[in-house]
Amino acid sequence: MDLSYGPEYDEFRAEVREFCRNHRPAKHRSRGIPGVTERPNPDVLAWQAKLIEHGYAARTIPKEHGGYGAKPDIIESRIIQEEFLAAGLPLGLSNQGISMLVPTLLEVGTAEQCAAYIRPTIYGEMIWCQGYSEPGAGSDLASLRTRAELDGDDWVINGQKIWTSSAHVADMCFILVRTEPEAPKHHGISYLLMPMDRPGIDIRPLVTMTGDATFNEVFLNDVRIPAKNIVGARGQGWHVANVTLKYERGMLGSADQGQSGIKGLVELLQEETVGSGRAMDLDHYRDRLLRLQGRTLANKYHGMRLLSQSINGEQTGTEGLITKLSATELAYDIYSLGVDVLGETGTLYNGSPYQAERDWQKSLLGCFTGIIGGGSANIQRNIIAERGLGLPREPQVRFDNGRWEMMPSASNKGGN
Amino acid sequence: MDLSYGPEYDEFRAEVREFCRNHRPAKHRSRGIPGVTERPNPDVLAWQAKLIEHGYAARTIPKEHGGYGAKPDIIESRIIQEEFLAAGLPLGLSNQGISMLVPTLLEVGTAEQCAAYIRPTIYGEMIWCQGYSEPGAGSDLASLRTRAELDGDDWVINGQKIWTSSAHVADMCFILVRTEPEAPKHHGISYLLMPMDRPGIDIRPLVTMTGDATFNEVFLNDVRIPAKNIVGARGQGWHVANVTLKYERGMLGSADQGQSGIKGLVELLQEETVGSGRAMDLDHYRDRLLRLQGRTLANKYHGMRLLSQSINGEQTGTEGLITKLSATELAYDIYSLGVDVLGETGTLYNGSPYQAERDWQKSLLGCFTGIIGGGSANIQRNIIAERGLGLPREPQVRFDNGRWEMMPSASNKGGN
Amino acid sequence: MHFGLSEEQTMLQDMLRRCLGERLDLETLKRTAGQPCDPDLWRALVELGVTGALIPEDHGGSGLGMLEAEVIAESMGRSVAPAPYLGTAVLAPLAWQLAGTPEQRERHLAPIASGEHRYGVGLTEVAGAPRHFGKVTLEDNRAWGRCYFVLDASDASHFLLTANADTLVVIERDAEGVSIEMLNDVDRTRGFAVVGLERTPFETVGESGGAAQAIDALLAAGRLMLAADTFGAAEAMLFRARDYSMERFQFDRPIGSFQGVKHLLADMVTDLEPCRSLIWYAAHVFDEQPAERVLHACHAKSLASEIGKFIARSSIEIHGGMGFTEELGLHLWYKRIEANRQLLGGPETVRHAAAVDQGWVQPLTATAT
Amino acid sequence: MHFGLSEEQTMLQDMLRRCLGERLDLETLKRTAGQPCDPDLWRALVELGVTGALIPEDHGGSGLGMLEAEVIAESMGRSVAPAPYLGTAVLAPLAWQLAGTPEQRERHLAPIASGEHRYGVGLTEVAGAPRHFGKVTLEDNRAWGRCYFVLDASDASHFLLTANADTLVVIERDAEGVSIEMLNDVDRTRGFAVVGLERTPFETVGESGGAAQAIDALLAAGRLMLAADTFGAAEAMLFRARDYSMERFQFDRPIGSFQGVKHLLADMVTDLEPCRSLIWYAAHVFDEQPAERVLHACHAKSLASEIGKFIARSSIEIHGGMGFTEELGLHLWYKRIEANRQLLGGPETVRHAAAVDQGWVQPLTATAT
Repeated sequence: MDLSYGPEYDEFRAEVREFCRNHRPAKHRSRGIPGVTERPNPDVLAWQAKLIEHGYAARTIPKEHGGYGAKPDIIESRIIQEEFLAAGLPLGLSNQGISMLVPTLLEVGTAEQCAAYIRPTIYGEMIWCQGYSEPGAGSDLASLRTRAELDGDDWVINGQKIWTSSAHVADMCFILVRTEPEAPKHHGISYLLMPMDRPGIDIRPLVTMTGDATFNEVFLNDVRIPAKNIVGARGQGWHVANVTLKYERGMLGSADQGQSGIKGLVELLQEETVGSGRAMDLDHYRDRLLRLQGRTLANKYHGMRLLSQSINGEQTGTEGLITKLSATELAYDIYSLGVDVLGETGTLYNGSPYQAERDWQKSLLGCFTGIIGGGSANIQRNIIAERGLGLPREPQVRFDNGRWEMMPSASNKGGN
Repeated sequence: MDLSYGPEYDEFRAEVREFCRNHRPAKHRSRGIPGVTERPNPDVLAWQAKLIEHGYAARTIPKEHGGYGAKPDIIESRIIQEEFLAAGLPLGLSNQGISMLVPTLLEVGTAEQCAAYIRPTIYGEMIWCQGYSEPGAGSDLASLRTRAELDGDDWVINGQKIWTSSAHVADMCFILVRTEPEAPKHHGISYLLMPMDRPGIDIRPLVTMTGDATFNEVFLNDVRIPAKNIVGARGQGWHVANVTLKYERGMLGSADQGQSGIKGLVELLQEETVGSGRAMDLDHYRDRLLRLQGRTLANKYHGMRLLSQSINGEQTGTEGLITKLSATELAYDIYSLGVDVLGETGTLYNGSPYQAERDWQKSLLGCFTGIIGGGSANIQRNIIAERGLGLPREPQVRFDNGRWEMMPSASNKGGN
Repeated sequence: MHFGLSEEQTMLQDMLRRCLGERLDLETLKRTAGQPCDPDLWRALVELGVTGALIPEDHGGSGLGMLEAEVIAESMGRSVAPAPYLGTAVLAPLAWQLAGTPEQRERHLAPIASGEHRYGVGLTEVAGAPRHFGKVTLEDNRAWGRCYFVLDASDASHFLLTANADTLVVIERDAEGVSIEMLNDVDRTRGFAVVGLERTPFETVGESGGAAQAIDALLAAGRLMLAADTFGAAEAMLFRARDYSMERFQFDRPIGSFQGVKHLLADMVTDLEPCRSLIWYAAHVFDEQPAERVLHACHAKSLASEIGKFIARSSIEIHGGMGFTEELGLHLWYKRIEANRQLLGGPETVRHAAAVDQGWVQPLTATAT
Repeated sequence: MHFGLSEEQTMLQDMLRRCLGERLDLETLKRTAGQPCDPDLWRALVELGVTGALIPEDHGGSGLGMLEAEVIAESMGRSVAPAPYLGTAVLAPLAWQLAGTPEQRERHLAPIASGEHRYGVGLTEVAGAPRHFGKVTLEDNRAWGRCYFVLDASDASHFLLTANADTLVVIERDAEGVSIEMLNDVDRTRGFAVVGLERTPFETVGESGGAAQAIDALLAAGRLMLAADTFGAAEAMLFRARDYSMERFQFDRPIGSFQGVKHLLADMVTDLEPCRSLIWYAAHVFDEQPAERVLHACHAKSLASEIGKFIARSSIEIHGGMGFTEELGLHLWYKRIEANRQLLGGPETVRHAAAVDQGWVQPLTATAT
C-alpha cells in the first residue's frame, strides 16, 4: 500500500502550486455552470485560455487542435485537481462538449471534423448539447425513433429529444438518429453533428421538481444539416455513442460528494438543539450519522483504489461498476438525515425565512437527478450482475397484445 | 368499525369459558409438537377426544366422520382460540393431516376415502406427512419428477421427496407424483395417499442450521400402493394440491408471533445494562424497538381486518397476500434486535452458561424456516404483484445451452 | 364484528374523491401551488360538510367521529388538496369541544361548521420540534411571543395557539399586534406561517392552565390526520407507478414485467396495506379508547412517514426521468409526503413520544430559543 | 501510488487460501465444529508463519504489518478456519510489543512465533459489552476476578487479560486458582470462555497502570481483524450464492437469470467492494497513522458487520431450503459472521466508540456487575 504519488511528481506539484499562488481568475462569476446552464462569460473564457496555455486544462488534447499536447498521466491530472481545490481556484471548463464530444472526435472523427470543432470547444467558444434520450427511449436508448434521411447533400432530421441539458445555450448538438429503419435496432443508428441555429429546432425548458429548468425538450421538424456532419459510418452511431457513454459514467456519482455532506451533517448535529440538548447527543440521529460516515469513508477509499487501478493500468472489474449506485444512494440518505434532524424547519426551502444555512431539502430533491440520470438503478444492477458477476443476460422477449413472443433476434444469447 | 363479536356470541363465549374452568389436560407434555415432531402420547389423544366431544376441535368436520358437525363460523373458532389462550389451555392438535389433508378429502375425496381417513386423523391416531417438494422442485413445484406407474392394481412410486417434516412419525403421506410424463407439466401430476410402512421407503433426517432435525428426506424405491389411493382423477393432482396449498398459506407467518417478540424486547431493553444505564435509555436501541412495535401493531390490526373480511364473507384482495412476507421480515428484525442488544452474550446459544433467559440467537436462526418455507420471498412478491396488482406474468422462456428459447407452451399469456 | 369503513363512510369517501377529483386536475394543482386556498374549492368542501364533520348536530355539524375525519384526510392527501382542512375542520373543533366552555362551544362551533371561521393552528411548542420552539406568554389579558409553523395559516380568520404548554388561546387575525410571516416550504399546497403577537388580546379556550390534556389530544389528532394524509398521497403514488409500469414499454415490454420493478411494487403494497389497518385502528381508538390515543397516533404517524417516504421515492424512480419533472406533477405528492413527515414531529420524535407514553423513558425537556 | 495488496501480500493470500482450502473441506469443518482447534491445522499455519507475522525478525517472526495480518484474517474467515488466530497471532504479539519491556519481548515473542504459546484474550472489560463485564483486580501480586468472553480460550496456554482498564496481565493456564468455563456460542469454530481467577499469580505486561493506550490499540486491532474475518466469510458466501444461482434451475432457467435474484446479488457486491477498500485502508493506517487507528477500525467493524449480516442472510435465501440445512454447510459461515458482529462490541457499540474518538460525545461509563 503506497498512497503517495512518488517523488517523481514533486516537481510537477510544486509547479502547479506556484501557478496557483500567482494566478487568480477575475472575480466575475455567476450562479450557473458555464457551458451547461449558461454561456461562459469573457472572464471565464480568459481563465480557460490561461489554463490551456499552462497545461491545466485540455492538457492531453494535441497541440494541433489547440490543446497542451501532454501525454496522458492520471496522477498529473489528479495533482492539478488537488492543488486547484486546495487553493480555491476554479478548474477548467467542464461540459459535455469537452468531456464527451472531444474524446469521441479524437477517436473516430475525421481530420476535418477535428480541425473544425475541437479548438473552439475546448476554449469554451463552442457549446454542445447531447441529443440522445427520447420520450420513448430512456433506459432502452437504442429504441430511439428520431430519424434522419439523406436528401441531396443534407440530412433531414425529424423527431424529439429530451433531457438535453444545455440545449438553450448550445451552438451544436451531437445527436443520435435512426438512419436505417430496416436494420436491427442497434445497427440503424447514426451519430450526427447538428448546429442549433437551424430552422425547425424548437427548444422548450423542462422544469424539474426542484423548480429549476436545467433540462430541455428539443423538437426537430425538417431540420437540415450537411451530409458530412456524420461521425463514423452510417449505422455505426451506437458504437460511436458508446465511446462517449464510457466517459459519461465517470462523470456521475463522484464519491467526493459524500465528504462535504458528512461535514455538513456533523455541524448540523452539533448546532441543532433538540429538547434540552444537541441533536448529536441523541443516539438515533448520531448513529445514523455514523453509519453514513462509514459508508462515505468506504466510498472514498474505494475511489482511491479505482484511481490506483487506473494509474497502474490494471483492469477494473466489478468494483468499477458499482460506484454510481453506491454514491447516489449514499447522497440520498445523507440529505434525508439532514432534513429529519431539522424537524419542521426541514420543510423550508429555497431561501425561506428561518431556513437552516444549508438547503437540505433542496439537496434531497436534487438527488433524483443522480438516482435516475445516467441509467436507472435497475439498469445499473443488471450491468453489475451481468458484466461484474457473470450472470445470464435477460431473455430478448417482446410483450405484444398480452402475449409474450421471442424477439426475432439472431443472437438470443444469455451468456457474456 | 365494530370490534366486538356481537352479543349473540356472549353465550357461546360463556360456555367455552366454563369448559376451560372445568377441564385441564393431564400435565404430561413433552417438548416436541405432537403430530409433527413426535406421535401424540395418550394424554394428548385423550385431550383431543375431549375437545372433539365438546366441539372445540374438529368443530366443523361432519359427525359421520367423527367431528362435531357444527356450521363453520369464524367467530366461534376465534372465541375458542381466545378463551383457550387466556386460560393457558392447549388447543386441539394441529398438523398437516388435520389442516391440509382433511379439508382436501372433504372437498374432492371419495366417500370411501373420507370414511377411512378422516376419523383417525382428527383423533390424532393417524399422522400424515406431505410429499410435495423435491430437491429439484422447490419454488417451481410443478416441475416435480417423482413418478408413479400403474402396475396391475398398484401404483409403483420412484423418486425422492424433501422437507417432509413429520415423515419419521407419520403413518401416511399425501404425495404428488408424475403419472403422465407426456403431458404439460401441470397436467401430468396425480395426488396419492401412501402408507409409510411400505417397503422401499427410506427416511433420512435433514438437520437444519439450528441443529434440529424437524425435516426429512424421503427416498422412494419401487414403493407399491393400491391403485384406489388416488385423490381426484389422474393428472388432476395439481388442482387437488392447490386446495391444500390454500390452507398452508394460512398456517405460516401468523401476525401474533410479533406480539410476544415485542414483549420480550421491552423486557430485555429494560433489564439489560449498557454502560451505566439501561439499554432502553439508548435511543438507537429504543428507536429500533419502536419501529418494530409500529410494524407489529400494524400487522396485528391488519390481521383483524382480514378476520373481519372472512367473517363478513368479503373478498380479500392484495391485502390478504402480503401477510406472510410482512410477518417473516418482522420476526427476523425483532430477533436481530434482541441479539444486538445482548452484545457478546447474544452469541450464546442452546442453554449455554450465562445465556439470557430467552434464546434470541436460536429464534433468529429459526426465522429462516419462515422466510424460505412455504414459498420464497421472491415467489411471494410475484404473487402479490401479479394477482394483487395485476402486473403481467413472467414470460415462459427456457435457458438451454446458453441460449434463450420460448417455451413450447400454448398459452404464453402475460395477463391474468 | 366489522373492521373497516362502514357503508356510510365509504360513501363519504366516494363523494369526496369525486368532488376533489373533478376540481383538482393536474393543471389546477400546478397552477395553484404556493397560493392560498381556492375559495371555490373551499366552498364545495364546506357544502359537503367537511368543516362540520366533527361538530355536534346541535351546533350545525354532522356529529361524526375520527374515522370519518380520517377518511376525509386520506382523500385530501390522495388529491393533494390545497385546503386548510387540518386546522379548521379537525383541530379547532376538537379544541373547543375538549377544552371550551358550553358558552364558547355555542359561540364558536357553528361558524366553523358554516365555513365562516378558518383556523390556523400552532402546536410547535409541544410538538417536540428542534430549532424553533414557539413561546407565547400571557400577561394582563394580553399575549406576547411567537409561534412557529402555524399550520393552515394563509387564509385563517383565527389562530389557535398553545401558551405555556397547558393553555390554549384563540386570537383573531385582525387583532392588535398580530404579525404574520409566511414561510416558504417544500410543499406548496398548504400555508405555514410564523405568527408574532405583541400586546394582543386573546380568548382562552376554557380555563387558563387547564388544557394540558386537550393539547395532548390535539397533538395526537394532528399526527393521526397527517398520517392519513400521507397514506392517501402514498396510495395515489403507488397506483400511479403501477399504471405507468404497465403502459411504459422499454426493451419491447412493459417495465412492470421486469422483476426489478415488479418486486418493488410488491414491496410497496406490502408496506402500505398494514399501514392502512393501523391508521383505521388509531382513528377508531381515538374516539373509543382515549387511553390508547397517543400511542396509536404516534405509531400511525411514524409508520406512515417511513413507508410514505419509501413509496414516494420509489414511485418517482419507477417513472424514470419523467418522475422528477413538473410535467407529471408527481412531485406535488412527493413533497406533501415529505412535508407531512416533518410536521408535528418527525419519525424519531413521534416514536420517542410513543415511548414516553408507555413509560419507557422520560420526555425530552424542551427549552425555548 | 498503489492502493491494495502488493505482490507479496497476494502471494501470502494465495498460499493461505490453498493451505486452508486443502485442509478444510466441508466434511472436516462440519465434523470439527465445537471442538478445540485441530493440532495438524495449527501446525501447518505455524509453519506458514501465521503466528510470527507480526513479530519482528529478531524475535523469530517475519516482521510483517497489519495489512498482512488483515490478509490472514480474511483468509481465516473465508475458510471459517477453526484456529485461535486472533488471540495468539495478533493480540498477544501486539500487547507485548506495545506495552511490554524489552526483556519481556525477548522472553515471550519467540514462543508465540514458534507456536509453543497460545493465547486466550479477554478484553470485555473495555469492549463496551452489555450484561457481563469482566473485572480483574490485582492485589499483593495476585489476581482475583472473572473475565467474560475470553477469545480463543479452548487450547490457550496463556491468558492475556485487562485489569482496571489500564493494565494488561498475562496468566498461565495452569496457574493457581484459574478456572475455565467454556461457553456454548452460535459459532462453534472458535472457543470462548469465562476465565475465573482466585489468588492467581500473574505477570504484568510492562508497567502496572501503563497500558491504557496499548489496550485501545488492541481493541482496535481486534475489531479490525474481526471485520476482515467477516469480510472473508461474506465474500465466500456471496460467490457461493452467485455460483448456485447459475446452477440451480427453476422454471427452466437458472434462478440467477431472474432479476429478483440478479439484483440482490448486484446489491450484495455493491456493498461488499467498498467495504474491502475500507478494511484495507484501516489496516494501512493502523501501522502508518496511529491517530487514525480507532476511527477506522470501528468503522471497518461496523460496516463489515452490517453488510456481512445482509450478505449472509441473502446468500442463504438465494440457496432456498438447502441454504438452511447442515448439508451445504452455509450455516458455518453465517454463524461466524453473526458471532463476529457481536464480539468486541456490536455495530451500535463500535459506532459509539467512533463518535467518542472524534470528540462528538462522551464515552458511556461502564459499571461492573
